Amino acid sequence: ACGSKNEGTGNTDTGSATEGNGLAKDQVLKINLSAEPPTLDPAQAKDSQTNTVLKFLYEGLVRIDADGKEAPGVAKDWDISPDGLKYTFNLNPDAKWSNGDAITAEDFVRSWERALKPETASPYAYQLYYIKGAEGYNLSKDETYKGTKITDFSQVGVKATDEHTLEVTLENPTPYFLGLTAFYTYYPVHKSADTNDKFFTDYKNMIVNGPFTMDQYAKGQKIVVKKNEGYHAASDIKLSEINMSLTNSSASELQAYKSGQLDYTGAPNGEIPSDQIPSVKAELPDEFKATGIASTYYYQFNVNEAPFNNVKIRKAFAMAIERQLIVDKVTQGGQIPAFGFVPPGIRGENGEFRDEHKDDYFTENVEEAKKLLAEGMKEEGYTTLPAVTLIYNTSDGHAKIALAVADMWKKNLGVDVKTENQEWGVFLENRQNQNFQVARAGWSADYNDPYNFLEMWTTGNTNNDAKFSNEQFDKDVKETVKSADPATRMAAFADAEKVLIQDEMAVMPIYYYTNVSLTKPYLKGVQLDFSGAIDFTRAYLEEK
Amino acid sequence: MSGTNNNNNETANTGLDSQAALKSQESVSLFKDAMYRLATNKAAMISLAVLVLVVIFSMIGPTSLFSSYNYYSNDLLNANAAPSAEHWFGTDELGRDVWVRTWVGARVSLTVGLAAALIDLVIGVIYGAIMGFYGGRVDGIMNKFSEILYSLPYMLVVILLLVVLEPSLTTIIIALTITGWISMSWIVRGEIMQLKNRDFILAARSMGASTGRQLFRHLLPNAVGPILVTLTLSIPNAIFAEAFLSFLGLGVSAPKSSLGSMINDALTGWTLYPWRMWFPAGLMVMTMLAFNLLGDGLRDALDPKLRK
Amino acid sequence: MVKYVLKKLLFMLLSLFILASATFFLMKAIPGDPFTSEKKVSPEIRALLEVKYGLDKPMYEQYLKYMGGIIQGDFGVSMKYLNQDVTGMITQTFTASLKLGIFAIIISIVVGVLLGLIAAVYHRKLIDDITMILAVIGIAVPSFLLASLVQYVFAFKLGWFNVMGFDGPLDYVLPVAALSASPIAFIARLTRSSMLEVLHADYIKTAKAKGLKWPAIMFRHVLRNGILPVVTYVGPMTANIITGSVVIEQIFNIGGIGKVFVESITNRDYTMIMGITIFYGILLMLARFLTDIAYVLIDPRIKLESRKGA
Amino acid sequence: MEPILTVKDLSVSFTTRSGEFDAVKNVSFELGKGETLGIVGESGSGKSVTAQTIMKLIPSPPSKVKSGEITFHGQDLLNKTDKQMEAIRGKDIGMIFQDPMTSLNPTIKIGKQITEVLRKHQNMSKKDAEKSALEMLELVGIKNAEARMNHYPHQFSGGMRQRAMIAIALACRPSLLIADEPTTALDVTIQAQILDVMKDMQQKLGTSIMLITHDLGVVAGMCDRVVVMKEGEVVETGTTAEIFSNPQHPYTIKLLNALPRLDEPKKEKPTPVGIIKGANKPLVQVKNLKQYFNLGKGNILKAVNDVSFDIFEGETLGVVGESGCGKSTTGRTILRLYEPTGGNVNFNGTDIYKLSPRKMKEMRKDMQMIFQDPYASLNPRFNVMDIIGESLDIHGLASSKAERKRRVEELLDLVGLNPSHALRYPHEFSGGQRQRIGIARALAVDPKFIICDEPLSALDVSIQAQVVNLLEELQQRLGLTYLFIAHDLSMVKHISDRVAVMYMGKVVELAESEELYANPIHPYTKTLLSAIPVPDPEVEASKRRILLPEEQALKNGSGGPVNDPYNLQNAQLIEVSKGHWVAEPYV
Ligand SMILES: Nc1ncnc2c1ncn2[C@@H]1O[C@H](COP(=O)(O)OP(=O)(O)OP(=O)(O)O)[C@@H](O)[C@H]1O
Ligand SMILES: Nc1ncnc2c1ncn2[C@@H]1O[C@H](COP(=O)(O)OP(=O)(O)OP(=O)(O)O)[C@@H](O)[C@H]1O
Ligand SMILES: [Mg+2]
Ligand SMILES: [Mg+2]
Repeated sequence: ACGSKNEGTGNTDTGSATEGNGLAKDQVLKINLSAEPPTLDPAQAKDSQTNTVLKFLYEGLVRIDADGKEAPGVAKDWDISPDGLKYTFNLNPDAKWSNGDAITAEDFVRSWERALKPETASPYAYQLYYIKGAEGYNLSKDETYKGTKITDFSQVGVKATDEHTLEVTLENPTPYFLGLTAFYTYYPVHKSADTNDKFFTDYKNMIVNGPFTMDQYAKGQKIVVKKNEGYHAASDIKLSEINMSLTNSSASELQAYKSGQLDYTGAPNGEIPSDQIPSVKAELPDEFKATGIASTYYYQFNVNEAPFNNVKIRKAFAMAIERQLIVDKVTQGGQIPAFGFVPPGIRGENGEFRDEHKDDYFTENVEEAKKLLAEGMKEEGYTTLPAVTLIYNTSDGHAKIALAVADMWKKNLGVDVKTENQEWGVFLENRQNQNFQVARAGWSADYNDPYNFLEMWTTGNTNNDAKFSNEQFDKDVKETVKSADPATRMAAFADAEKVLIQDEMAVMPIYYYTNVSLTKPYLKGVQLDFSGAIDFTRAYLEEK
Repeated sequence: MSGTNNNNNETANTGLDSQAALKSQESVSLFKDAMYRLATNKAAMISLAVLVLVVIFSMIGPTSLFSSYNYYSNDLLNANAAPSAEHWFGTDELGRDVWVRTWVGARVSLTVGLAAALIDLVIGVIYGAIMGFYGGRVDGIMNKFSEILYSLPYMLVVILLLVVLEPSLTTIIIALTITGWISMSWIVRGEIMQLKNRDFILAARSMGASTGRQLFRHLLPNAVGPILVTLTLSIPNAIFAEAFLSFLGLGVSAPKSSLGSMINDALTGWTLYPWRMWFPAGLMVMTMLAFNLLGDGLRDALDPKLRK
Repeated sequence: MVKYVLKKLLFMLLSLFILASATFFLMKAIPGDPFTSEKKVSPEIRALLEVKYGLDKPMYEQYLKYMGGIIQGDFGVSMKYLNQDVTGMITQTFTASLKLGIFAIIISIVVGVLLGLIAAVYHRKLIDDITMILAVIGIAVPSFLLASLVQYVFAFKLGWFNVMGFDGPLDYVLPVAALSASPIAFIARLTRSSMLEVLHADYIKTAKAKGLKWPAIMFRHVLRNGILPVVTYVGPMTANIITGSVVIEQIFNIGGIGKVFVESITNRDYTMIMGITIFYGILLMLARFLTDIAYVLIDPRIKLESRKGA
Repeated sequence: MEPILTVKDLSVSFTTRSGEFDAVKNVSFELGKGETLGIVGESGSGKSVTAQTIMKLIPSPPSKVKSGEITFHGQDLLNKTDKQMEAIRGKDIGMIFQDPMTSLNPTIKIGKQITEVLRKHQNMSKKDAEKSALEMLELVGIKNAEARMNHYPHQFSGGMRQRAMIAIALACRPSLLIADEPTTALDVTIQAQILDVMKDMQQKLGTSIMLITHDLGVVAGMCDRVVVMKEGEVVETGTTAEIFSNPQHPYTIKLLNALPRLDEPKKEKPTPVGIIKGANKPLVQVKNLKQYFNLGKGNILKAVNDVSFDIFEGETLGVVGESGCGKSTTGRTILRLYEPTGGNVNFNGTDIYKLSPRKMKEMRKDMQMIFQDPYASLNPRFNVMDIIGESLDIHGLASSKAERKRRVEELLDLVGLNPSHALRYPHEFSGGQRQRIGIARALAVDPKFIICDEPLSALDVSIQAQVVNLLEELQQRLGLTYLFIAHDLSMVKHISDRVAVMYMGKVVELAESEELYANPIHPYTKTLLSAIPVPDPEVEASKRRILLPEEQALKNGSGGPVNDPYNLQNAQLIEVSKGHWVAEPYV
């Protein structure tokens, strides 16, 4: 599921237990989280640390299996109406809360209502907007909201038709909706959370429904979860305990891994210092993995201001850098040079979108770039291009890339580039307010559809920091919402991406991310999904 | 030191006690006297020489005199190269010449250090002198203000500044000085408070000397010892503080380097590419040592008790 | 004395009030807010969040509400670590910083004073020179460099210490060493010079004239008088060590308050920033206050009311 | 008499950077039981080094005993180890130092500082030691000793501190007490008290005393025999009577002659030029002058409390009184260096307290001050040219640099300094020379009136005479008017036309100087005059000191502090005879 380009190094090695050594007696997994999860409330979650931990504690209607396919979770099976608007989930009667309560369809209705309630102010509430009326309910208190407001949750398209049947009605046909129900905002939350203020901080008594339960939580030190024997698929779970240390020094983490204190290190819950990657790769070739994930690293231009209001100049800049060199020498994590915006790993019509629609929107070509630049400058009336400022948020990694790119622009185009690091909050504010010429950016997938990557460039979209606006593009993207036909949708996506990159070069893709990690040879069954989220629940340890 | 002075010192040495020595000594200005005694302090002189060399090299080191590289040009294919005839200090992760970057870094660090220290000096001295000289209510209010400012979290202020002003060397310097001058002002205040009751100030007043004259001609020159010492110590402090900001990612903007940012960049990989750290770190430690020893030397040279 | 303490407390309260207000408005002046992130929350959801945290109210109302809370000892709930109240967070993280800090302070004072004393007693001898060279080096090496080096050598290479995690007493060794190196050096130098001065004071001659033994002279007469400059330094040092160990906490992964503070600024975790700022303010003022008291205890000549200068 | 201490051929040298330097050369003397030996000599003559060598307190290196022997009770001290000396110091030999301010540990309670020595040498329990210390404190005349035990040195007055030092030194009843200038830092009345205590103790305990001083008056009153030292050598030894009546060595003669004698009649002073003596035109009129200092916490110190007097043109008005009675403050307030609390000062008919800052600056040209401590009053970072030239600059009295230089050189010449030293710094001059610089500075603006605030107290006896002569000469040549502040009454008598006696911020008596010294009326004046040591053993032997009220009270056993012993609070000055004013109620 992790992109065809990386199949060889893919991390999804299940089912090899029989061939390898036997299971180790001691099934305690040791991993590290580089930051403490800010919350354990699925409705408030928004980061990868929380995601990793919540996967231990919760299970949604479906779960994503090793192949990236939806597999039964709390729902043992489901029906989708032919028009793609109605989903009926049949819940597994064996699914229980950790306190022994049965999980009912009503639990889901209540949990989703909780996530959508305006008072909850869930940051990812929009992930539920595909459900009919969900948006209207969530925004019922918002004066600026144009759509129909709903104040009665019973009018939202989610119903418990009986104890174990959940019926969901969507606003539009959404091919990726099933996968979304594995996402944390869709997790069920035990009913006592509504009445117990301390539900998510009283770790000892937290009632969950996932394969593990909370055992210890020492702030700033460690989190330990233990196997949940009452989990409906407990037999699939081999690990007896997962021990998460909380260290945010990448050097220490690597060292701890090397000395055997960790079984896994690197992305997504930490990182391997890029300086160390080459040596680690050489030293531990079998444990090193760089897995492609559905994220794109890119620079965006301020298309409304000179000189980047000129498409030729933008193109010249995009064509004048050497992506392979950056990937090999700067980031060093086996990233894939990007010439499009939708990353590998995102589903297309049958296979992956990126395979079906190649990202050959442009090529690197210094001569061509120089020519384009000269033309662009002439059009804009420049004799020399004034110095250009490139901003990035403070981080060693971003700085290195920025410096490499700036130097390439200088060498290849003769343009003076000022690089400027900005503190995170400041950077975001500047970028949002168009207070930049070129700014770094990255986008990772929330759900498995090109829409996730292209919708953001539609006119007026909140995330459209470039303030890019193109009629054809908007039309193409709208098309994909209206149509349920995968072929039409994908073609429209491809067309939109062509406008975005080939015609307009509103953003300048640099590379598609990889997850760089080290896994002990005896650790098996770790699943990395298309978006880079990691799932250790089905992992196990072999005899060393 | 002029020849006559040396002669006189010799004759003085044959004299019996210091009193006699003084009588026969040719007049030496206090400052010259201090400089003379500084000159006899080996550690201080070596430090001074080191500092002068560092300053000179930070100016000429990166030039074509020594290197054909500049501090920003990348050479990705030649990244992390060990020291060689081509690159005396090796190259860094982007293939930039460490020799050149080290000296550029030294230049930045020294600029930050000197500029911050000088600004601290000016503000601290003026503020402290006013507090000390006027005393009473003026002192009370101004001192409380400085105390409150002192307890304002520095990080918050730094970030705020880096936001309000564009991130640049100037901003960093301002950020460092925003609370940096306070300790200087407290020292000056204490000195002035002590000095202002001394008889020579009364004497000046009895002659009709104006406030300004009392302050600038009489009081401050007599507080110069502690001021100078604080100054030499606040230079390394500022350099450290900049390094600390670099550590937090708030230091100088790349591709410019400072010694602190270079050390910080090198830290994650320093076992693999030790030269990237040892050179800037060595230079920094050496500079710090030199400033400290020079400061000690100056203090000794200016201490009236050691004068006899 | 009581009157003095009361007056001082009153001033501290006033300062804290000013400090809190200044921080409040400074913080609001910084661009960004707790909800900015790479993926923007939609304006609609942002509005919901603002309502939830009361950020939709006019500034003065937020200010009054906040100050009202502080007066009642309520610092609110962290905006990043949801469900985590600021007071609890400060207590938790400060414990780690405090332990580290207290060890470092004790070590700094004990070792520093001892070294300084030895150097003073063996003035102009080899030991003096060696100690002072070490001291200068201690001051000249930045703590983050020292921390990284000792971590690499003793934890990574020699494996004597845990490379990760922080709970056993042994884990304190390296951070404490890194943290106290420069204070030790500073204190040693201060102690030495002030001891040298005291050793030449007339009353030491008197003590000798009484026929007292060397240790009695040293500990009864020299130390107490020579320690004053050290006390002057220890006040701010204490505050610095306890509040300023961010780098050390970072390098050794100590979930201390310094780390949380830096993080909370990055996250624009308003309530946390305010809470820690006020907490720091109290600490700093307390340190100054205790220094004053220590002065009086050590030197009977100094009256609290008349102490001037820093 | 069996000597308990014999010093024979003692030579001590110091190794300095400029080579070896002999501080003490072949010094020999002996000291009998119960005897007091005075050691006098100019500053730096090796007195202290000799004393400290006896105690083995002198740091070695840099010092080295080159030759000689010191025998104490038959034991050779020089060959003793430090450990052995510890047993002798404090037990058999006690020592008092010059400055009671710095000789007591500021951070330890007085009681503890005394018990410490007792416990060390006499193996006493804490209780016994405390009892013994208490007795000792009472013995040296400290009132309310029980409470005083728990005080810190800074809570003691200078005199009390020195008493405490004596108590420490004598706690173990040593057979030898070495007192190194024990009264130099104290004023006359307290000096007299301390000397009395020492004499008293000697009688009670039979202690031998080695008394180092450079005040011949003290020697005359205290010592049985005298050793005179100069540049490390003993130049003369003899009984006190011999030395004073028949000095042999020229240095001794010079020392004796340098002193003005209180008991000798004043020589007639020539009238200054341009002044008609007795014209009775007051130049300065001080009326109801008050200067209060706010000490905080509602404590107000009335340093000058309603003082009035006139100073006539061309005269010298002397002001005397014990330390801290407000003399300097009076002088400084007259010059408006402190803003006055009340009263006014008319100078030449103008009320200077009403002048604007600019006018006041003008006025300062006419009134100048010579400060108590010459070194402290000269900016150490200015050279002499600038120190003297500064007042010229301020008042624009020199039109050019050359003119300024000429003026300064002229002034230096006037005060007897070498004009070629104009570029030197204060620290490069001797004490007497520094005071001359101060005088030259005061003269630079051609003042009419100069306040001399104890211009002599920081100076060596031999230099004092020089400065006094200079001041007199200048007055005569330039027609100056002086306000001469001092606590040395002999000197004041010598220089002043009239003298005012101050006590606790008030003038208690004012009269022509001959009249005042011959016929003192106020009891405080009497006490003060009786406390002055006279460098004549015979006079000293016959002199009876009049005790201060508080001493008297102590003696009578009534104890307790005396607040306003002379009822001065609302006292007015009454003219008892022409020009002789005395404070009520003693008229
Ligand atoms: N530690 C020392 N090192 C070098 N020279 C010294 C030292 N102590 C004293 N001297 C010198 O020895 C000489 C005699 O000094 P001493 O202290 O005995 O003088 P004194 O007669 O007591 O003078 P005073 O009356 O000023 O106290 C002086 O010239 C002094 O400079
Ligand atoms: N600036 C000041 N602030 C507070 N008190 C002062 C100040 N100057 C002097 N005093 C006090 O005023 C009193 C008189 O002091 P003054 O200096 O006039 O005494 P004096 O007679 O000159 O003594 P001495 O003979 O020791 O010079 C003393 O108790 C002194 O402590
Ligand atoms: Mg002496
Ligand atoms: Mg005086």
